[in-house]
Amino acid sequence: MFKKILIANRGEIAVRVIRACHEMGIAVVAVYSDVDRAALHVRKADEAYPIGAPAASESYLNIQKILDVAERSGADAIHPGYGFLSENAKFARACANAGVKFIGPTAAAMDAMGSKTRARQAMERAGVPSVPGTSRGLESYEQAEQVAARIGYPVMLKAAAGGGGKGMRLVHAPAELKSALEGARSEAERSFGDGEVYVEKAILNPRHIEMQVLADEHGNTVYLGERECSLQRRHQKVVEEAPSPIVDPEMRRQMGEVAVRVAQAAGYTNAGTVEFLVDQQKNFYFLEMNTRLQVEHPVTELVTGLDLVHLQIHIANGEPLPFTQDQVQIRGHAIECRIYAEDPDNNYFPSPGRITLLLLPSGPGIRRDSGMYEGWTVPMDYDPLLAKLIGYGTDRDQAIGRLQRALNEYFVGGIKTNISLFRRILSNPEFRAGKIDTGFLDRLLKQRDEQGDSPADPQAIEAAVIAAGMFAALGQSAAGAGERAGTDGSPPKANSVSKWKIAAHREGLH
Amino acid sequence: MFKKILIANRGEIAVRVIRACHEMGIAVVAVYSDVDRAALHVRKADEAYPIGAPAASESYLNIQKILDVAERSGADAIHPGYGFLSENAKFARACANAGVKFIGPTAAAMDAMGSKTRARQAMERAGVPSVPGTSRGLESYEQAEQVAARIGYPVMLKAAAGGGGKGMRLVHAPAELKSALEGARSEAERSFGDGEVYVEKAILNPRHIEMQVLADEHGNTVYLGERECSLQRRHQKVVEEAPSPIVDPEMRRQMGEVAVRVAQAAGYTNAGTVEFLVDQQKNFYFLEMNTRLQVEHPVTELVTGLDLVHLQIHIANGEPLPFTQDQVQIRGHAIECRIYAEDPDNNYFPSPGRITLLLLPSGPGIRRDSGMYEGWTVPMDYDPLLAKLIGYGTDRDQAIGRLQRALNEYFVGGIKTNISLFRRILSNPEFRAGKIDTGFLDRLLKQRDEQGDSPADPQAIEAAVIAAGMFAALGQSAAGAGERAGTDGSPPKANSVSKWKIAAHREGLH
Amino acid sequence: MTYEISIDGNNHRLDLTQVEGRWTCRLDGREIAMDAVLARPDVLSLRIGNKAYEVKCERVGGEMHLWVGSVRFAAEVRDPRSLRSRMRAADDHGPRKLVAPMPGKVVRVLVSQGAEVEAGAGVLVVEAMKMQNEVKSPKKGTVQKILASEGAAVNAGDVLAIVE
Amino acid sequence: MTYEISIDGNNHRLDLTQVEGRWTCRLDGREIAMDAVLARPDVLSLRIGNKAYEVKCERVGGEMHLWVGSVRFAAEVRDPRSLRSRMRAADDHGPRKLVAPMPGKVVRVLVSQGAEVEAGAGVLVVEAMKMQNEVKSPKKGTVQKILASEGAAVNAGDVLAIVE
Repeated sequence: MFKKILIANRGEIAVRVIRACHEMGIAVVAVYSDVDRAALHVRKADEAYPIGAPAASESYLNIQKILDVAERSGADAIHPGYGFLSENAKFARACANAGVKFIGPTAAAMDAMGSKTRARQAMERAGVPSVPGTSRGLESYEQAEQVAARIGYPVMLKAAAGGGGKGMRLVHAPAELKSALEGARSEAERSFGDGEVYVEKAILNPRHIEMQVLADEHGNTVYLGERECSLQRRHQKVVEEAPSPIVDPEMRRQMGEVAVRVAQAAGYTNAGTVEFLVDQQKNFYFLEMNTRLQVEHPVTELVTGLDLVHLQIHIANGEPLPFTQDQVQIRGHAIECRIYAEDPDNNYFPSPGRITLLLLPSGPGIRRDSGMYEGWTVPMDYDPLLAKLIGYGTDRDQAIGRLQRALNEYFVGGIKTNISLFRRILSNPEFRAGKIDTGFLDRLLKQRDEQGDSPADPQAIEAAVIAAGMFAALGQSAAGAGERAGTDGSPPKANSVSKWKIAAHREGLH
Repeated sequence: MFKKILIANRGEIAVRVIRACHEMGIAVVAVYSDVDRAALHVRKADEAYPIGAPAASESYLNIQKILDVAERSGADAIHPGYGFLSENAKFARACANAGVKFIGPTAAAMDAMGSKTRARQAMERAGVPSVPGTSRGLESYEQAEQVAARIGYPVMLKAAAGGGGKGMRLVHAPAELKSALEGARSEAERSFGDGEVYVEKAILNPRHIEMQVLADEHGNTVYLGERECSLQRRHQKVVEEAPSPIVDPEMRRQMGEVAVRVAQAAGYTNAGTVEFLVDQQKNFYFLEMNTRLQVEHPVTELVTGLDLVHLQIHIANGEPLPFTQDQVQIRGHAIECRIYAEDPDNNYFPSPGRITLLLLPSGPGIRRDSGMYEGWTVPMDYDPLLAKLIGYGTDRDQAIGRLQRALNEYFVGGIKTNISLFRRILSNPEFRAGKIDTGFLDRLLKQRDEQGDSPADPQAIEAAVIAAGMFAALGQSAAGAGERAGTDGSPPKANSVSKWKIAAHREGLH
Repeated sequence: MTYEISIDGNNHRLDLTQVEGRWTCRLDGREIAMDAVLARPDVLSLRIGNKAYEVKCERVGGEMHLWVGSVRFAAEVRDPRSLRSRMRAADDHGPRKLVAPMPGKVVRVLVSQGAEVEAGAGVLVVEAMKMQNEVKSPKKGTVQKILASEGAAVNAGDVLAIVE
Repeated sequence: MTYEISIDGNNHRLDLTQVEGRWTCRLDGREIAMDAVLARPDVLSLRIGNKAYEVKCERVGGEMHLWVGSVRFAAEVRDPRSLRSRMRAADDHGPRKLVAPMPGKVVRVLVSQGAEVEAGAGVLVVEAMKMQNEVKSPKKGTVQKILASEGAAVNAGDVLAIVE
């Protein structure tokens, strides 16, 4: 087994991988940029190396710096987490050349899946159903016109190198095609330095369902069931669950077997995810393969009872899978909420800053994977994902009930988060009925509903008024926590301070 | 379903039941003694009623006060938790008379199991194997002599009303019998106001294994698998796990079916636990039945995927069990550590006080059921159980690995806890091999090993010296947490304070 | 002492007096039996009669919100003397300040001092975590002051500009 | 500044100097490259060279212990001037104080002032959480002072008696 693993990442995923390593008795090397010295993953590591400026290109995306640390520290393997270098074939190759094991698929498998058009071609050969359209980049507007006419409108234009919705255009009618094609090409050029664009039949309000696969280096490949990922904003997943409310055992078997074929067609090893679009008739089409550990992997862990990161490490260590397909069982239901530093009062824009107070949920069926801690300052330089709250239950209703209970326990002070959004989602009748698609969240956010899940009753307002007064009266200086307010209400000093502050703000105006 | 449930308890179990109620959409009424106003269960409740002085007899054991609150609040059911009134038949009757549903077995079932001798008699009729001995109290020393001679030494004298090891005596030879009998009788008299004592064959270094049962009010009774509870100190459980390392499916089926027979013989309803002694040959003997939810119920929840408190409430609501015996499946392995406010440097005596800092473990496979929070003052009036840390894994090794990882994340400042004890237990080769019995912990504690699980290496000592200096240099006044020490090291003032304190202590001597 | 407290824009008058460690409380003139424990800074365990509430105080960039259970209220606490001026600042007449919605970097200033702007028109752009956020004018009027320059780092709540 | 630091009874000399926010550190004369962040009060993220440690400081009843990972050390920090007296107090000659091991109630005083006691002999009994705890004499000698009476509430670390 590996003696020492370098984790080329930060935030909650770095912490999650550190935990797995320590559980397996493996030492951990962390890397950090200048703004991450106080980050949780540095606190928890056995060794920690600074790798430069906050900009990812200077640090977490800098292959040379990371391989230097691997050499200096004597790490014998690297876990890339997700994002950053996790799907970078160049990095995987560089690791191989440096004699450090990359915990993930081979560079060749990444290349096969890296370009959506090349992936589509491979899948056609493997007989995997994908959305009708071109498997090659469009040579001309004329070709686009012909294909679109053939497969029928609406159609979707997509960048071959695409991701995160960049270089994508939905086209309802021939008239829109020309400008859409130009727009998609230039955006793809700008975003990925590659203007290749292809066309697909547009599936309206589809579900986004993905299948977890695991392949060892001895030719064994299994699927671990699906994840329902239809709740998205700006093409970013917000809530994921396993199993999907619409997938029955037979459909699971079919999708799973297709996913295994996809993985095998690419000579895939280690953990990977095959994404499908599912239409209203439950037809599923191959979308793409993510050649890394997914953010939402915990929901699969909870319903299968497995630890995917442990398994990734065992596989990378050359061990065969410790179980066969028929030993994999789905039990219960799990739902994940991605806690972001986002401001619900301001269109969910990022809200970095110092965490002044942190109340943490726990108890039955609650798992919390987090990269934050009270007193830490969330840097403004990276993705705003702070933590993941995952609820498990005997069935979907219990999982929802436990998550709502836990969300009410969760509180992050000093910055704004999207915690309240999940209360709205989980209490929404459509969601509770499992009626969700990729358009659900945008529709929900259009609805005017600022009061969380319960309406403001007069008693709650009364409580708010009195609490506001008590906070002012007790002040922040006051009270060894847990002491009786009655017995140590502090003089109005503390309060007046805040009053002066408000006043001062006002003064600023005149 | 019930609209409002009163929870006649405090601490982690009150919080755990509150969570279950809120997950099911049921309002919660908390009760609290004068020292518990700031307790976590009061914070989380929907209504909270003071019930008097800290002494349990004045508050949590006071049937009349609790029923008064039930009436004033309009609660339609009462959950007793464990301890306090949970196994009090008089209370169960009083609830029935007051028209409030007691969430637990009937008073009659409690009576049947309340006295160990009466329980033994019932079990004999039901053909349940119990340890050879008398099922009735000893009339005389002579009778004791005869029975002991018949079943053979060593024998155990036990108080019929016994519990917690009170009124128990181990007798190795006839010569010791007389004084032991007198001692047991007077201790039983003093502890329980009932001098009845019976004799049993002593099983040396047995395992303590218990079986969880669940019975609805329609005659359906199932078992949910066993818990291994052999790790005890002063007859108090410290670590529990499910499944037991020595129980195979066949033995589980046998114990389970006996447990179901026990429950049915007593006309038992709701959740209960049948305790067995198991000897080296894996023979198991009925010990007693606990007519309440057990402290260690979470390990069963994790390996079965069920929520026992939800099920208790559904059963009390008159619903039939939602599953049959053959649908119950054990998957994976779970281990619970009971976190006590105890001082390992002082023979594990209680250590109440103010919690000045709390670092909480989380992540994969970790469940935390807790009644404490940072800033709370642990009162000196009740049982020192603060929280339970439960680890789940695909197998026993993974569960142990995850627990050790989580124990290293867990830190409680301001008071002392037994957290370090679990590191020693989990890293002990005998424990890892599953070779445990009720004598294990006392043997372990005899061993001289103060350094936790890893030996003190020079680098750790170096780190300790430098850290001690940095803490002094930065002082406690210093540092918005997360800030660079380098950039806000405070003047030696803060430090000198602590120095003066030490000096002052010294002054006290002269 | 007496507080003017506005909850989601509605004003209330609260009198709190402490006698031998016990609080007496009058809300808009009504006497209310209550009892409170500050469990942690910004976390209050409140009993009104026998109803129990955990109230959390969210303070970000000068704003204050209260969470009563899972319901969130915008709150402002002030003493009566400053009430009038406050009311004026609040309504649509008079100057309005544009504040940074989050810590970040000012990447663009879209209008110059003295320019006329419509309500909802973008005035500056702030960037953080790879996302750009346009700060819009709350009213039609004249940009009286621009207080931040391009490239400047700002904190949540900082005043970036004032529209008169 | 300079500290005398004892870890599990072994003394070390530590010099810490701060130059422009950077710390330089000499341990028993050896220069050591280090870097530290106070993540929370009593929690230090420490780097020595590239080795990383999370060190937690446990302060209960006047005692101080440091957790380095999962290893615990008894620690004392003092300045050299008070070293001599400290050393004397530490050894077996001279008076020794008996301190309450936990907050609780003194339920029994077992010996009277002036009595002779053996090492390990019980002097008082403190009760908390339904458990009684005998406070024993650390040495053979005379009970010089009894500072707590039966029924008195005491805190962890309070001096209960002194044996000379």
